[in-house]
Amino acid sequence: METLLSVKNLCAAYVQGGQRVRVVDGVSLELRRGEVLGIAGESGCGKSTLAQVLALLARPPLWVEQGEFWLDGTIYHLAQEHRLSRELRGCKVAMLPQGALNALNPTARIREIALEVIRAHQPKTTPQEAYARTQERLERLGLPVRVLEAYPHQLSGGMRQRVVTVISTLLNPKVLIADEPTSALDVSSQKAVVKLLRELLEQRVIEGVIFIAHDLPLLRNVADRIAIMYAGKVVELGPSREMVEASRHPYTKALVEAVLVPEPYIRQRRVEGIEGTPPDLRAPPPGCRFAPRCRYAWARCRELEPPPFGDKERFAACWLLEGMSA
Amino acid sequence: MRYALSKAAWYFMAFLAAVVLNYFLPRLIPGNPVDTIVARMAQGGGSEGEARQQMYQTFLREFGLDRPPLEQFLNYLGNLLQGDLGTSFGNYPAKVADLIAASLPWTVALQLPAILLGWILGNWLGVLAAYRGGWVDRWAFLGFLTLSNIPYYCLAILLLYAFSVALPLFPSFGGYAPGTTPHLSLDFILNVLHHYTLPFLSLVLVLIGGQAVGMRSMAIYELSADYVHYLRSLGVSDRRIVWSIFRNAMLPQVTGLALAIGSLVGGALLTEVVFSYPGIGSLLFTAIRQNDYPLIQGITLLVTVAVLAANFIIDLTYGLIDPRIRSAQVGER
Amino acid sequence: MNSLLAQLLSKGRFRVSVAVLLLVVAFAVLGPMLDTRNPLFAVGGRYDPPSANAILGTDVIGNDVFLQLMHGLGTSLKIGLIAGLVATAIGVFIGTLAGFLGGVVDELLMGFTNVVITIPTIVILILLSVALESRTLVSLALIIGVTSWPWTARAVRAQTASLRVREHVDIARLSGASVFSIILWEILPYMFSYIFMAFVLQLASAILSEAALSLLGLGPDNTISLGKMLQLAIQGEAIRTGAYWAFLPPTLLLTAISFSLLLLQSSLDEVFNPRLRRA
Amino acid sequence: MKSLLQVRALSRTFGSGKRALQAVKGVSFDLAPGEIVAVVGESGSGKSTLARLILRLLSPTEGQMLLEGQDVQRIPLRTYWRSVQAVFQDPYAAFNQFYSVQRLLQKALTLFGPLPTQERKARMHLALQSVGLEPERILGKYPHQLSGGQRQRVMVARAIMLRPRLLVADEPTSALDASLRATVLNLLKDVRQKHGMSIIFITHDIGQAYYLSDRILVMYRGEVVEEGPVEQVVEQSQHPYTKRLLSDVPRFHG
Repeated sequence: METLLSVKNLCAAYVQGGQRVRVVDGVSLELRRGEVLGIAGESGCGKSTLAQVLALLARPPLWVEQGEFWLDGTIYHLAQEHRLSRELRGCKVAMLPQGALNALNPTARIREIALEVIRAHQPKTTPQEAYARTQERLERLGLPVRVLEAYPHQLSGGMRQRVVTVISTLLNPKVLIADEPTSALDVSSQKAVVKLLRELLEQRVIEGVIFIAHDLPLLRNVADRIAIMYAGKVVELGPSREMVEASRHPYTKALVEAVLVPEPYIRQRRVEGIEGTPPDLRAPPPGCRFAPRCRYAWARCRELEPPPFGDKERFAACWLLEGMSA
Repeated sequence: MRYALSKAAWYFMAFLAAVVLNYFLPRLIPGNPVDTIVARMAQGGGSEGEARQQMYQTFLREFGLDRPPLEQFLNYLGNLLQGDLGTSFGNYPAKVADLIAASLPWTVALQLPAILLGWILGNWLGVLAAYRGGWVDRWAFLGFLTLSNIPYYCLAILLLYAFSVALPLFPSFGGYAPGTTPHLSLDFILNVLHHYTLPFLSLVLVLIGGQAVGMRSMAIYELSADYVHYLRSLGVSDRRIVWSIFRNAMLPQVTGLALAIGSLVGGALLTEVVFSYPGIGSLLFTAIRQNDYPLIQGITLLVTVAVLAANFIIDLTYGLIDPRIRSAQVGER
Repeated sequence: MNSLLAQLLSKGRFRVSVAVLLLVVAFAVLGPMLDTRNPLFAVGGRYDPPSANAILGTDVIGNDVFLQLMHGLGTSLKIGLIAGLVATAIGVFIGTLAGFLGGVVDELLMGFTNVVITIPTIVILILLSVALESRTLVSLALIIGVTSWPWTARAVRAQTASLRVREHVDIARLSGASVFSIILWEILPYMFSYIFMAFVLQLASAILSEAALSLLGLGPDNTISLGKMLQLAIQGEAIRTGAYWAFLPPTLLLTAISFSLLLLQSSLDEVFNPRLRRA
Repeated sequence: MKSLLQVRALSRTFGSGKRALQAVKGVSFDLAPGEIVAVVGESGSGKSTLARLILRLLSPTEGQMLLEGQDVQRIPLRTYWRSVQAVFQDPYAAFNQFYSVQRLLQKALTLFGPLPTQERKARMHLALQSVGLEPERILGKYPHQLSGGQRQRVMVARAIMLRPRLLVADEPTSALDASLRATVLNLLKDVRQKHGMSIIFITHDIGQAYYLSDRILVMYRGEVVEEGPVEQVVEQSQHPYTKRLLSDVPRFHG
């Protein structure tokens, strides 16, 4: 399948008061046309920062140190192009943020916000045209048109998040970066947002989604492939089903084991969480970053950083896998 | 509707409280107030003999001291409703209402333009500074801060000394040249404007500073709001974003404007005192010096009513402007 | 805590304002100790210019301006301090009670506060001052304090109401803490920085209120204050006769106090509310 | 078996007139000693209001609660809170950031009136040890010096130190990372085992309810729409709302 977006060796750091904390450390990922790529990990693993960078939103104190960014065959050097053309944002890549209530200007009606977004890229659009386009989009996606006249606070949480999804995709961006778009929602609203995203992909409004979440069961259902991040690095990547059923990295395994879902196996045994906390990125441990919390870690893990084993479709970075062919 | 009614009720109570204060406080002076007042006035160099006697009778009647206390108060309320604020001690037998009516236009003409101009310029400069950032913002902010933090009467004193004494460019007192009578001619208008400049400047500068400081910090606060990040993430330009911020931040500022207009009468009494400019402030200044209680009461009542009315209008309209207020929350959490 | 102090000290605005305030206070406290003459006693003629006899000259009735400045400053600061403390205390008391108890108590207290807020302070000040037989420093300070608490009460109430629903308050209740102890130990510590800033504002506004009242002729009797110096100068036509030494010092001193207090407040505000800082 | 807590037709209305909102409507259920009951519902279902009613942090507009057969209205609050304690959602917000762990625990001990220093110390140590924390290292710490998991453990320690017969856990895991949730739930399981206390577990996550509890109450718009043993509710749910809720949960395996 064709590659829509890819990043190579991406590093990003927060720089404040002379201190540099690298929170995204050498990440390489590919998003294919028509695909949903899931990114998961505990809080503080760098997944939200990665979302900021991928959505071209890095601004001080967050600096992109290096990394190639290929979008639809064009290369952008993120580290140099700091003011990376605002024309790309919203048009080529768009962000779908978490808290829909705060993402919408509280004193503006939905149609005014839509107009603002359309005009940002097509300044000559009249309010009538913008209204008609938004209306048409809502209808096509099976959402009520009356939301256009509403203020954000008048919509329910689930509806608000779907409206934000529509606004983010108004300009048919190639890639949608969804940063925990459903974490604050009830399961039924979650499902509706996920359905909407699928709908948008099928209708070719957008061509790919990077879906960031801490919720593995949700990702298992939304994403085609899942990447697991730990302490700023991608530690395992593979097709969703395999990641859950046959994970290779001890961290992924522990995450999968800690999941609590209403499925019978859960009540038959004791589910264990992951002890300890992610490392302080101001002074990351040498070797494998998961080693201090890992049941299987031995001397080598604490000294040498494991490279990814496998191929670029299915890999995990753990010394246990050394010698295993993909 | 229930909201409007309950608001109206609270404001009516506030008004009553003000009237009661206004009525009773001067009566707290120990002894027979009329005796005390007339005696105090005499010290201030009042009139003599028969005129004094006549005054005494007038005030005895107005205060209605021979009646029971409740009746005195009702009597006062009755007069108030007819717009009768009593008779001035200092300028006997002038009516208080007439004195105020003669001074009010000067005050309004001085303050209303100053408030409007200060508000518009201040908000505009505040947003501009916040948007520009960098050294423009730093220096502009320092300037606004300086202007807004000088007590307005201190600025008035400094301006008066600098531009009419040390550097005699402008007249140092009055609303127009002494000896002339107000009439409609170019000469007279120019003369009035000449007198107007310094008091006006002293007000407008402080107002610009205050508005700009408030607007700037509100704009900066909004600049870090989530909805701003969202708009930015979709490629909306900073220029357009500043517009939305301006709109959002304007809401509280509009109420500020209404309040400023409401408190206009009592807001800058001292400007008039410093520049010996005709108006309510100078009137009050003289009234206090002459212990002219009916006049003081009249002025304070006027100031109160203006502020109450402005607040009431703000409360009623604010709900209409800001959609967030329209839907009040139900429940504890 | 230390990092807050370090942040404050790194701010030019904070350093300047604290330095000015320290100088002002030192002048008011040490001055009268070193020079014990009575400021209300004439030492020369009408508007004598500055000389060795009186370094800042004399005022309209021949008093030493420098001496008056020292004592007047003290009076103004005392009034500001008393009024600021009174206003802050009342505001915090009413605000926390209304915000914490909610319901009818809240409605009544806030209704009362709104009534007081809408009646202009200057009116109450004028009426009360007029009614008083004699105005002492303390009574004037109390009047100013009693009329200027409502803004503090309103803001404190809003803060309390938002703190009240926090879980640590529930935990304290579940540990059997009384309403009083919860307000004292669970609510007030979170508002400490805020209350301090409110006090700084009250202090500044009280000093200016005293000056404004004095300018209108309602200042404290039998003592000198910055406001009374200004009033004397204006009534005595010092400005128009060019006797700058009689009115410039109190004007500049008032400006400096007000300026540095508000500067202090704004620098505190930026440190305590990080969102006001520019990224 | 005699009930520990009986809830009878409990209701709570906020506001009045047109704006009135009935957050909890006529909820009744019984809780046996040593039982874990989960109250499951989406936001706005009234589950947190119910928790606050049971904790008596809020008074009901209607209805009655009996603790071991006694009307709770007759029990003084301080006595009641010796029997009924809570763990809340956000372990950071549940701490007063100005006070150390030691002070937090000591405040809770005042429910027992004056105790000798030795006794207080012993109880604090025991409680912290039983949630897997080292007392010497934890007591002097301030909340910002603890990790999220440690904070929630301290809150559990605080509750069990009082030896209550009922623990109300209001979304104790929703502010924690998924990797920590099982750990906290296991802690609650062990506490029940060791001290035999009952637990009311409030959650929006039917998966967690399924893992931890014996019985489930499903709440929808203030009412209990389904109630029963866990397996029954999850595997053979009756009410359409419960069915929808379960079908909306993403499948993890298979």
